[in-house]
Amino acid sequence: MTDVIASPAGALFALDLWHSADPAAVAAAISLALPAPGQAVEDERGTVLRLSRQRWWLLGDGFADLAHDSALTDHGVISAVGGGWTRVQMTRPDWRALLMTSGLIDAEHPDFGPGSTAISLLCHVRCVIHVRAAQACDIFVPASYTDHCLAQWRGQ
Amino acid sequence: MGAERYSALALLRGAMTGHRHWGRAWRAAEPRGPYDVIIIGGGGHGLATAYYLARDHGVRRVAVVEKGYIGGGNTGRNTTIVRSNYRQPALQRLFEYSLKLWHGLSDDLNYNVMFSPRGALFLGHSDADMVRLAERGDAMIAQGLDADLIDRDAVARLVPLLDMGRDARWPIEGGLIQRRGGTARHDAVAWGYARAADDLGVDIIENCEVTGFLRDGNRVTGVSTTRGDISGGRTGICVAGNSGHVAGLAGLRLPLESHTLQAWVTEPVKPMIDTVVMSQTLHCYFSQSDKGGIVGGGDPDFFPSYAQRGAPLRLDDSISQAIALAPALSRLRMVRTWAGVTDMSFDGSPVIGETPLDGLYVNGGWCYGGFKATPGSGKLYAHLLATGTSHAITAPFDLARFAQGRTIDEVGAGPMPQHR
Amino acid sequence: MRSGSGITAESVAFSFDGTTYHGQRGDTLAAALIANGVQLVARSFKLHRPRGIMAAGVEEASALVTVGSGAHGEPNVRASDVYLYPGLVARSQNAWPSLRRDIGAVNSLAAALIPAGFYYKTFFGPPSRWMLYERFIRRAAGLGQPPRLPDPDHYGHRSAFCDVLVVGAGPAGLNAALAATLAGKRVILIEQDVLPGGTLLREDVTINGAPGAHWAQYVVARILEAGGRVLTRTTATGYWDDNFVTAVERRVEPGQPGTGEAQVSWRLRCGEVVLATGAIERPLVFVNNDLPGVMLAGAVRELALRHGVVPGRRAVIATSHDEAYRTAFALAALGVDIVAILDSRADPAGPVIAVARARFTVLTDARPLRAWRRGMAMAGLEAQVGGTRQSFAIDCLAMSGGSSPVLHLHRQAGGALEFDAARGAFLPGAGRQRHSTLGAAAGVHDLAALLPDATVVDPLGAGTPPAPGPVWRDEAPGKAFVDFQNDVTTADLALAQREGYVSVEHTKRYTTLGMGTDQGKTGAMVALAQIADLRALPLPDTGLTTFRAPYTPVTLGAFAGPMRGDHAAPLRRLALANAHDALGALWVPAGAWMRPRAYPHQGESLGVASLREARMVRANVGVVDVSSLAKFEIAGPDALTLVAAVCATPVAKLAVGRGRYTVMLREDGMVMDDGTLWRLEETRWLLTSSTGGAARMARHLTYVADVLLGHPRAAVVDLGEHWAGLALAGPAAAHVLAGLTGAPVPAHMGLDAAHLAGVPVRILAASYSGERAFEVHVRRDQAAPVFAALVEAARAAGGGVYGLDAMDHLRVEKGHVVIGAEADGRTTPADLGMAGMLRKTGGYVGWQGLTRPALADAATRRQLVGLTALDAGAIAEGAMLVAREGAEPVGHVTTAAPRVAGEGAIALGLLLNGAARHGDRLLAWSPTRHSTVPVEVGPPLFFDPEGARYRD
Amino acid sequence: MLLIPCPHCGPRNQEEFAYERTLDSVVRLDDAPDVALSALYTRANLRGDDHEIWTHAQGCGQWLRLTRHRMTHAIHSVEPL
Repeated sequence: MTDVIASPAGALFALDLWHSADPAAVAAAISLALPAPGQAVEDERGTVLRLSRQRWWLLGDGFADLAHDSALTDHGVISAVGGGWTRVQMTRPDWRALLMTSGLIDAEHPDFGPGSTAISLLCHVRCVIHVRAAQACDIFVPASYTDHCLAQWRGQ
Repeated sequence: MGAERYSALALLRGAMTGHRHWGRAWRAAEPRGPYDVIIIGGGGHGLATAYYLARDHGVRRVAVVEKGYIGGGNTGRNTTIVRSNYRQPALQRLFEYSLKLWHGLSDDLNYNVMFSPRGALFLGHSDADMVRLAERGDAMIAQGLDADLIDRDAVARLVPLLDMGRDARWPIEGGLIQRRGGTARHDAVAWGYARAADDLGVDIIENCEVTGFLRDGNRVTGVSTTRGDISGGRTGICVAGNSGHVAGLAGLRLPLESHTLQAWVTEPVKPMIDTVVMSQTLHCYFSQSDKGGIVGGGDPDFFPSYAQRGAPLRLDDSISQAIALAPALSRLRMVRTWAGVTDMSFDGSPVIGETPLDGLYVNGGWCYGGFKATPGSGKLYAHLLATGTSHAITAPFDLARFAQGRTIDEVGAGPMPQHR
Repeated sequence: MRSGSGITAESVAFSFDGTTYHGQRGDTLAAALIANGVQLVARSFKLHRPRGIMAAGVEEASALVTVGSGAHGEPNVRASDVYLYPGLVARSQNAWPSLRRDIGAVNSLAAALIPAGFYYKTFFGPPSRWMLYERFIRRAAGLGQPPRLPDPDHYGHRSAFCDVLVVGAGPAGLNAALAATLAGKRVILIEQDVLPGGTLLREDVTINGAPGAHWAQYVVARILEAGGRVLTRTTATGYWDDNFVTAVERRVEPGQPGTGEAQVSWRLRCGEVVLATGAIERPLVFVNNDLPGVMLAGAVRELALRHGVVPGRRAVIATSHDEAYRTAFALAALGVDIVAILDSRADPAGPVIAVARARFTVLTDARPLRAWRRGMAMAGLEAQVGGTRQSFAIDCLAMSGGSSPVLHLHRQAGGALEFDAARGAFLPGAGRQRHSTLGAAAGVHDLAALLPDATVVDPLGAGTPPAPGPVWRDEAPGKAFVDFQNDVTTADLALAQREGYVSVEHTKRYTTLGMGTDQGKTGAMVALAQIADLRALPLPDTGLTTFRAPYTPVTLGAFAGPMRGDHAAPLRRLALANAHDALGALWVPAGAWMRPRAYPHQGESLGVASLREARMVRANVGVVDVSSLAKFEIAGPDALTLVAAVCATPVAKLAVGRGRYTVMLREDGMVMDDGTLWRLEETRWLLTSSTGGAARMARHLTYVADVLLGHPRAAVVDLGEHWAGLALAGPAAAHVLAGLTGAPVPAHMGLDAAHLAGVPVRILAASYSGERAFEVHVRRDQAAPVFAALVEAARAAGGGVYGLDAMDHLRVEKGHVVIGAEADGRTTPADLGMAGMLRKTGGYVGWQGLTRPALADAATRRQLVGLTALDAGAIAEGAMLVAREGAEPVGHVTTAAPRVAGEGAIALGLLLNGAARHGDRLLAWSPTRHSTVPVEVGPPLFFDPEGARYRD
Repeated sequence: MLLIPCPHCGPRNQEEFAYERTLDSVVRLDDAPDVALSALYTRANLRGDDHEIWTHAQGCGQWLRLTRHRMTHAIHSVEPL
């Protein structure tokens, strides 16, 4: 099916802040909006997703320079992780129903709208979910599991 | 005492009289201390212990106190598999001692426990698996146990419903079979031991929950129960699943956690699987009961609980594995699932020995594999409770082994039960 | 028989035991069989008694048939729980040679010999003798024939979340679902029937001026309109912790071929759960109460009013309460001769009774004693009527011994029970989770009371609640059944009590009461009443067995859902899988991964290929894919603290740009994993560890960081998937690599960044093979050109690719341990000859565990040794190390290999006190493989002991 | 099937979490050997409330301290560690 498209995640960076760091202060220091739990924000450089208490994902070539931003070094660290993830773009109206066949997360919840992120098990694999629009959702799948997940999402 | 012997002839007589001549299989005993030995727990192990205490050691004043009905814990909740195909010598000796007793148990007890040595088969799914099975078999044979490493064709003949396709998710390369292993009727084991022990004068006291221990300094002198205090010479805890709780009543902390293990059974069908099929690589096992249901199980639930209640998705795993191995199982229907509470010990092996308190002994920590040990565990625990010293076979299973570095870790998974 | 009541529907052809019949769409198989006059449908489990249809729902205990042909066959289907479809093929089961003439019926003659638990009292002798008996017992037991072919059906999994789940679309459930919908809640309504309505489908009532079934359709439409979900033909089977409910939806009927998902397994997480699961009618206990023609009164009513089918021409209604009177009116309306209504009450009164008395013969203080048959179906009934006995020539008995609320899910959820003596039934008490019970499941049968906001017209609904039927006290000789499927009689219950199996669990397990496929849905309460009577106890004091999922039997395939075939468990694929395939890789499973084992040439065996590949590495150069190894970066000012806590070897002095072999221990001191530790920058480290231990190591690292060290300023980044890893090894490796990168290669245990095939890579100079070797780390998504360039350059240098087996041969020769083989979870660093590598100061995970005294007792520790075969034979991996065949093993062979450099066989092993036994001769004995090879014990190092080959 | 309220992700299914150990069985790196071995190898194993460490392993990875009842499975509190 052409509405489930898989590609390498490409320019994807993990931003880890120390437990002691204040995200708001860091955000100001490096001029980067750091979204709250369960959320993602987009700017001209790309997308920033919140993954956990101390981890954000930065998706986009524009973030590569941040790795060397001295303003960050006291607060955290950035690592390239994109080789390990496949970005599966679902651009079909029933993507929520599709997720409900593969996992136990409430993708049909009215609050789980565009800009939401979550990590959960889909097809028994830990995946990162990013709702991009009402009818578009990105699923980041650990690269080695790509075939396994796609086979189920493409109905094989 | 002096119960009528069971036999075909006695049944025939019953047929003439409407079976009105049968008496109670065991008395509904009232507590009447002091006892020489008090056994806490009326499961198979506790009842067997009582039986062998009375029969082999001449200890006549024995009480088995049971919080509910006998055989109501893990004795009546397991998947009835009997085998001794372990890798570690200490475990081989323990379970083989038991397996030998199984072979004569129905006659011993004059109660048909339906021990059916139909073979216990471990499947191998790769060359590496086959090496591990061979190693296990070699170790077994070296200890005088029976083991046969069999090839694909032999496995296919033994269990024709297995998917022998080379492209299966878990292809079957062969197996290791212990032909003297098999299954038994779990309830009958409890009832048979109860009847035989009762016949030797043992008091089996049901609906009698232990609520504390009677103490004289560091010595345990009996138990407090919901039916009053009962005093005794030696007291043996034999409540696998609840060992931590009962030992806790004496202020002890044991090297184990109570976890949940689930099992399932399908509707009965005509014979389709004649062997006990197990896969250690996959953590699933199944066999067919005499009634016709396929009985299966898999991994435990991996978190502490006394609830006898599992999580549903854990069942999906063992069932999907069973279907992958034997695709025809897919169309059978599950009629019941259930859960037991298992003592998960911190090396995967049982704990049998004295405790820091004088006169108090413990037998538990059987993880998910205690049923098969019932006769041996009972007989060896009886030895300990009668003599105050461990039998050579159970000596390695003492409580001190953990702190001393003598753990008996069959799978090498270390102390945490959820990694086992 | 089908009445000519004006019901017209599409005719559907089906067959039963080879005879073709016609039913109507919407019929259950049960209804269609009865419509065709088929009364004998099954044989019972133990006694092979003739059985017919008894119930109209999932409680049917007797009429089990096999439906479908070939791979689509499904045994033990309740005839009342399969809806007709064209071509439905049903067969009877547990009968031979035919249902009518079943040899197994001799069991009935021998019944006196085989009371409950008879098998515990006989069949003694050695196990072999029992197994002989068992063979016959097993064949006699079972019900249907098992499937033997792979299942052609597909099954799905679905999850759904809701504020309110309503189980049961009868009047109470519909009303609750409607109310929740109107309140703006997310609602899911599930119903096991194909149609919503529940009892509205079988009672002659109107709601708001229309038939009850129409109101049900209206409510469903409203729920759907509001965005709610209504699942029909879906059974809630399990109620688990935290309001998690599992349900199974049947999308095609049993035995029916279909293309999509045959069944869907739903996992529902619910804010609250409303249980409107209805009630199940109880049978009466009397002799031969199991005959074909004896049915539950509600079932008879459902057949009549829903399907227009009547099970006989002359009927008696036997009851203990008002509700069953409805059946008399329903049958009479279809022309059945109601011979009598037998009411066990002495003096029933009320409007329903009054209406009935006006039309029918109502006999009070009256109850059945004995039914008899002609051929295979009921022919008459003897009843006790006051002080006299009367006989009736009838072909149908509609009975009702009261009603049992369906509290299965309530109990699974941990809800309490309260006994209602008037109903002789348990009613739901307090729930432990967020659930409530409504309608007949809560003992409320009065429709008007259930639907206070609707205008209900139900002239026969004004009756008293269902009361229990009389206890059976052997008033007539013969078998009176309490569990129809398992042939448990009142005599069996009495025997169990006599023998002391008095706990209800003992009674159940001894007699098999309630252990059939119906799990005692109809019989359990009847049996409890009998037991209470035998023991002279109040019924609640008899105890109750545990309710366990599933509520009705569930196809195993539905549990597995999409977890079938290749997807029974996820399979992980290497980035370079296609490239390996193109090179002719032979694959081997390694946990969830598939990895190349060797690349055999045409006609080459695996063993030959692996040895060739290993020798190629010793002679020239080889490339192997090590991508599946775990890789973690640990970065931040406190990274050293974390690394030092996890690694048991010295780490602090490692220079930037250098690496070192390291081991990680469990808290008990055993080796958990090993790998290499690299200092990429002052505060950035790379730790590699084993493939199989990757998930464990990921968890361990964060546990140590977050729990033990309290969040040091160090991030743990799992890069196992990010980096593909390609090892290049051999005397020509440095030359080949330098040629590809155009730069000098790093020194042994050094690292460098480079470009290879135009792609940035990291080069780690570490050797596993004992040759000069490099691990090239490259982003997974850029690995293909790097691999291609490495392979091409290696080939040009006379080398090529090698697989896992060759890698294993090479490392055995060097004595490197593998997690799972030598480091088997029972070995300490000292056992593996690594004691000298440990940090003397402790401070790492596992140091305390290592202080345990027995671990220092070499005589009892199995220690790593090398083994050299003293004859030409290959050493069997896993073989026991013994002084002579049959002797107590003193160790075992952990990994065996052919010598790569030279000829002969070598191995690594774990041997008691092995470090002190170099020079000893033992046997590597494998009785399972009939192999015995004499070996000499030595150090675990067979090649290049000085390490000259891998150093610069 | 527990529903565990992850402080970061919200309520999630038990499937995503892994039980690690009881709080009293944590072995500190500087514990003396006898203290460490006692923590590692003994448990109160309460048939009631106990304090446990879990991780949201298949979610955000957060380590958690749960107070949970071993009979009812009721979770009384969840705090990030």
